[in-house]
Amino acid sequence: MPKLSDEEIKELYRLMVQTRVFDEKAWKLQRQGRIGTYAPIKGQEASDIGTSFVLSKNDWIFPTYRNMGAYITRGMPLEKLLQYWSGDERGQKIPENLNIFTLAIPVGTQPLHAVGLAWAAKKQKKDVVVLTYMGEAATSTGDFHEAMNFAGVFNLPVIFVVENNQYAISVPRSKQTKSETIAQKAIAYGFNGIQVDGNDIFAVIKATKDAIEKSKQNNGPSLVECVTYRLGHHTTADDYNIYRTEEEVQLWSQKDPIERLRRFMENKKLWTKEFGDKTFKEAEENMEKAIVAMESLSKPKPDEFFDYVFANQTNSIKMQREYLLKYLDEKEKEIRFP
Amino acid sequence: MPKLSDEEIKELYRLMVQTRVFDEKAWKLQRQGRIGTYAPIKGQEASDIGTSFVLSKNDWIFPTYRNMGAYITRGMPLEKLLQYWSGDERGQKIPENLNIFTLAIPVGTQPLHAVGLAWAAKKQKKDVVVLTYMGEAATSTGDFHEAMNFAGVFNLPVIFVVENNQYAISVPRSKQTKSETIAQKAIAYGFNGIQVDGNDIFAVIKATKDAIEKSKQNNGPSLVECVTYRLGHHTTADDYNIYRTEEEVQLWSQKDPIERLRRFMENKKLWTKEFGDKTFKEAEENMEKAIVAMESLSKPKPDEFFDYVFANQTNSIKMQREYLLKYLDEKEKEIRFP
Amino acid sequence: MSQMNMVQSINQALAQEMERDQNVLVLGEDVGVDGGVFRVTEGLLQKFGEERVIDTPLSESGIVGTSIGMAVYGLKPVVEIQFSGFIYSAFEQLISHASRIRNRSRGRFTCPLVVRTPCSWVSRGLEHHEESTEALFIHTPGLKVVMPSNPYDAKGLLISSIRDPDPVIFFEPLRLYRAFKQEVPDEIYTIPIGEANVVKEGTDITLISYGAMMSSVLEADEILKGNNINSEVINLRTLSPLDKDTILKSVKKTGKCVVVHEAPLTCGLGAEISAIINEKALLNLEAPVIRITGFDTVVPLAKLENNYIPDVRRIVTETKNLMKF
Amino acid sequence: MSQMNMVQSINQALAQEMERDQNVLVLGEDVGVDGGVFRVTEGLLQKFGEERVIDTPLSESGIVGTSIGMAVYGLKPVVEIQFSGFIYSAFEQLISHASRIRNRSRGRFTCPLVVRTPCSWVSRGLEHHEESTEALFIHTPGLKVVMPSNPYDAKGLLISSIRDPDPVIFFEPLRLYRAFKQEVPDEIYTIPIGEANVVKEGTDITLISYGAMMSSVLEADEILKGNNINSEVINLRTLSPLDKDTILKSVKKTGKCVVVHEAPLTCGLGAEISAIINEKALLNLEAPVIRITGFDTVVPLAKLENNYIPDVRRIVTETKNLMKF
Ligand SMILES: Cc1ncc(C[n+]2csc(CCOP(=O)(O)OP(=O)(O)O)c2C)c(N)n1
Ligand SMILES: Cc1ncc(C[n+]2csc(CCOP(=O)(O)OP(=O)(O)O)c2C)c(N)n1
Ligand SMILES: [Mg+2]
Ligand SMILES: [Mg+2]
Repeated sequence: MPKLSDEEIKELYRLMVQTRVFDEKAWKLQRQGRIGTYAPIKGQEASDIGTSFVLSKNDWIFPTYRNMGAYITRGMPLEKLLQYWSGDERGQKIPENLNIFTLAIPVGTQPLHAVGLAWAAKKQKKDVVVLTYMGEAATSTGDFHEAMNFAGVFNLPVIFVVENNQYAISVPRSKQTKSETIAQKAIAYGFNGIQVDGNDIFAVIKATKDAIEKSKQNNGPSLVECVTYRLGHHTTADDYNIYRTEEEVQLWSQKDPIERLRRFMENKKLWTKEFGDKTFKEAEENMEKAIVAMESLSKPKPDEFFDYVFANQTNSIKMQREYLLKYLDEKEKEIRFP
Repeated sequence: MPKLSDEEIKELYRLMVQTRVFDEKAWKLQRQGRIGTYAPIKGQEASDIGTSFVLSKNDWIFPTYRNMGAYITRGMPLEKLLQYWSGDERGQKIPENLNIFTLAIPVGTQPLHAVGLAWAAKKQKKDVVVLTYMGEAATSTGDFHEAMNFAGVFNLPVIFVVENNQYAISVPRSKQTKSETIAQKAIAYGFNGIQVDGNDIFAVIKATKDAIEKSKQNNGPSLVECVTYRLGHHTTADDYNIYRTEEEVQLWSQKDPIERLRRFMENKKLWTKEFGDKTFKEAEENMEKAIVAMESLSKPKPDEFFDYVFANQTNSIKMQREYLLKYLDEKEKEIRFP
Repeated sequence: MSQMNMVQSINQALAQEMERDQNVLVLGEDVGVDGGVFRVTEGLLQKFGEERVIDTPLSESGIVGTSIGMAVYGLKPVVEIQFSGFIYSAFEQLISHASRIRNRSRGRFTCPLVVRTPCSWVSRGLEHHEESTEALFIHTPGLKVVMPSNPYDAKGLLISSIRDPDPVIFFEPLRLYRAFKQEVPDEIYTIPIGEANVVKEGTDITLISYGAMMSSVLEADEILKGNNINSEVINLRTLSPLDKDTILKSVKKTGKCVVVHEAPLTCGLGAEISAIINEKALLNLEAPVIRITGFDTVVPLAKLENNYIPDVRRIVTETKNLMKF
Repeated sequence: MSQMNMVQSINQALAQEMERDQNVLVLGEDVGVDGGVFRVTEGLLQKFGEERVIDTPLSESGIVGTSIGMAVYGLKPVVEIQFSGFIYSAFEQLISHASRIRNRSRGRFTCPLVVRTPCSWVSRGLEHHEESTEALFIHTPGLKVVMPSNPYDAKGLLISSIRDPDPVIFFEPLRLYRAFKQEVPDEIYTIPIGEANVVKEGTDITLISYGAMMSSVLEADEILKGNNINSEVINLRTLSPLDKDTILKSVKKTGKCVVVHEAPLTCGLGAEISAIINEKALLNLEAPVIRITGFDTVVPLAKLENNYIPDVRRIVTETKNLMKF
């Protein structure tokens, strides 16, 4: 059991509830056509939040599409997350004061960036640990391998957090790799891997803290495998009934990490119904506010997607942009593609 | 010690000498401008030949640019090898009766093909084992990782032979990966890896035989790490004095695998000076014949490189080919690029 | 004959070819139990079993690389890459190996491989889920590139691709999957690779396109007809090798040409078509060949997606302008 | 001023930028102890130490991917990919990340990365050691593509690339490395990215090329001069973004244009240039824009290498033919 104050434990609970509320609400928003495709985190909150919670402000995280819990833990405004899922890239601009990297969709490709950033920080003698998230299927990619190998060779302060949620869309863990654990993959790169119960937030925190400690002492990278389960569908476009039984889902529902923490807190007299209700209600209010904020954002200007191709606009981009604006103006006689 | 008849041991010696003679002569041919860049195998003959020697005719090998010993062991005509190194792709057409795959230059990319072929053979219930060669640096590539993972998941009859010759051009093994051995990398994929003294041909044979046996019993892939040393330069374009000491090379010269086998045979009364001289002389004669054969080959027809773009020539390829032929004919007035 | 959408016609093509040829197999992420994230491979696992319908690890390079090995050994792998935006990690296997193994081995080894992959812009897509990078493959010697634009073409072209002795990249425009149905023969039929289809004859101008943009071009053509512009409309079907003869014949007749694609402008297929026309039909040209294409930017997410994709109005407007040149 | 070959001028550019800016670092296979397999990074390890001159594992994707992370954190990685034929495994990192991180993060993160890589045909090269795949990168939004054709340009363009706030693919034509020497200033200087160089003014025809083919074009120009053909010669220097203004201005003057590159024909940069001219200068054209390029095949090995590469005679002959159009 890692050392945590009562306030910290309550904060963990609050973050988990906030994440769950975000998740369930986002699902509904998609169903109502108010945001686009969404990938739920339900069931994995302990892995997500435990790992991010123990970082310092100057540490970095590299989340994927599924790590809403990590984002929330690190202080990302909820409306920015919603803005992204609503199909507005401006939501991907991380506020300057947060050390969160912008998520990327291609699975397994971001750990290399995390390793590179850790390398740069080390070169600059900054006191920084970098934590990069991925699902278990990401470990099948070539880029995962190269990232692990670089982290090992250059002894970098990186923590590879694998949320092994048992599935890659429909493909079960057993078909993803023959290695008995994901954790043992670290042996191939000459450093430690540890497997923890990813639904036990204290186990997650302990393993992450150890990894951070190790990195801070210049002892290089670690891999932390959090064994968990995705309770929801892969995304709003998926139907998990095609590839798994409801019994299996039910079984894992009983290990719901939020309920587990709640029971623990109840035993320790840290949780009362009142506290629970209040936490939940505040989370819902935060979410409602975020939805209002997101939905009252002005539309991006029509040519906004030309703004960030290069730092300095090239002639060709300039002409294409002008063409678009003219076209949207419906002065049809004049347009001619540049 | 694997079970080998005296004749087999003599054959191993003969193959090693033939490979050494090929290697040293090829080096000279390059220096004389009679062939192009060449990558010597000197020092690694035991790893190369031991692994290929124990295969059956229906098994397959996937060699790299450095595995001349494996090629020779599997019966590749010497003049075809020379033809390739002389810059004539026709040398890369493996004779129909040999199960050797055409080498590819991009490091680490071919193990996937080997895995795919093994997979196909398994599906067709063929009694085939596939052996794929690589240097230790190839294990740093993403494709190596994906090949190992597929081999594990689908339990395929593949043997990954890593000739750990201590260098990737100038980069030493210690900078290639932090894992203590290359063999242990197999743990990440849920199968066995073994490290052997790659200059001890009997150790190499034993490990390979065990791996073959395992594959034949449908127990899947293995990794065999042969610890050896490249005694020569990386290629004819390299100078190893820039990145390693002559002492180091000398140290490894004393472990020359051919000399080691010779001493063993001498103890067993399998080697006499007469036998040694004869073996060497025959190897030289074979090589001289191959050089003559290679140098008396007709030049490929000028448009030969259009022949194998597609099975059925497309219009565009046809026009480009005709253009070239017309151009070479020097009727300059008529040409116009298609 | 049945009314089918493109998902159904591709599914039927796969099933029929697998039925006909034991060596055809399907592999990729989620193609088995799940039947593909777009349900294109639905039912195949049940019909043909695990040995021929294979769920793979998440490894695009691994999928393509092992398929190369299988193709060399006589199988006919039909690979699914879940989105073309994820094909890049397999790029080396395609560009340095699949396309070259015949040449490298002087015909001893060959690589009859099909890579199916959804492409093109789709409404509300995530990043990397709506890419049009066909030009990268068209530029690569030794690859064939095919892109159907309706359920009928999809079936016939896919069957041809499976039977082709060389590697084929088979792009499936995502937004056509369920966009419309069409009469599709239940029997096996093929559509030749390398031949464009003159969808509609005309005299005033040649409109050339392929894939999902064909629908917009055909719609534009209807509007243009109302403006007394009689276009000839060409559906390329195969992007590499390109059917230059059909293109040139048409442009020599009409004297004007518009190429439409949603891929970025620079060095896209439109450039190649324009260059060919310039080289071989310059004297027939009565106006510049113009390209109506996506911009040289990343495809924006939902909020601005409509500003990226060439739409019917753009095609109509530009064509009308060009007619006045 | 010193007489330098291209290896020396690039080496000097690297050393001077590393001297000037602590954040510049060099990484790749064999760039450190070995000084690069072509000795381009020779002496840098000794001068700047292991923290800034880094020998990496054999992992092209790893090299580029980690460099992206470093660039995001404020460093200026100058990556060496040993041959451009081995860049493909890094393709996804370049195409899906380096080129897009500014856009994806709406400017919060940027990727000022330089990827140096030898390219182009070289006599007696092995397979993959003589590739010209610049079009793949030119087609990709968000990347800049530069290719020098002499020691002077190499230094100035490389320094500009290192200082550029966005990712630059810097192609170094292998056969120019030691082909000739030139006066190169010892001081730091820059050559702007995005601007072509009119190497020689002329009136009869515009010859456009870049990289190693420039030498052949200049040689051809000498011969053409003897045939009373006064060419205007343009060295593109930057391939993306393309300097359309310079191209169009020249073609509007001469009315004729030949584009020369050794990359394959189909969808190569020549196509784009031809299309631009067609679009914007059709009425000025007195003859088709022709492309003299490599074939749509793999570059053959030594025995047939001379048949692949466009040579001086081909340029002269085709240009003369075109003048008679
Ligand atoms: C390179 C790549 N291939 C395919 C996809 C499509 N895809 C999105 S998520 C996913 C499964 C990922 O599984 P895992 O890594 O375990 O993460 P999880 O979704 O379970 O959190 C797939 C195949 C992708 N995004 N990137
Ligand atoms: C993908 C790739 N990157 C770079 C190269 C250039 N290169 C050729 S051999 C080599 C070193 C390979 O080392 P190793 O795998 O240990 O094999 P060895 O040469 O020692 O036998 C390099 C970097 C290449 N051929 N392929
Ligand atoms: Mg998962
Ligand atoms: Mg080695």
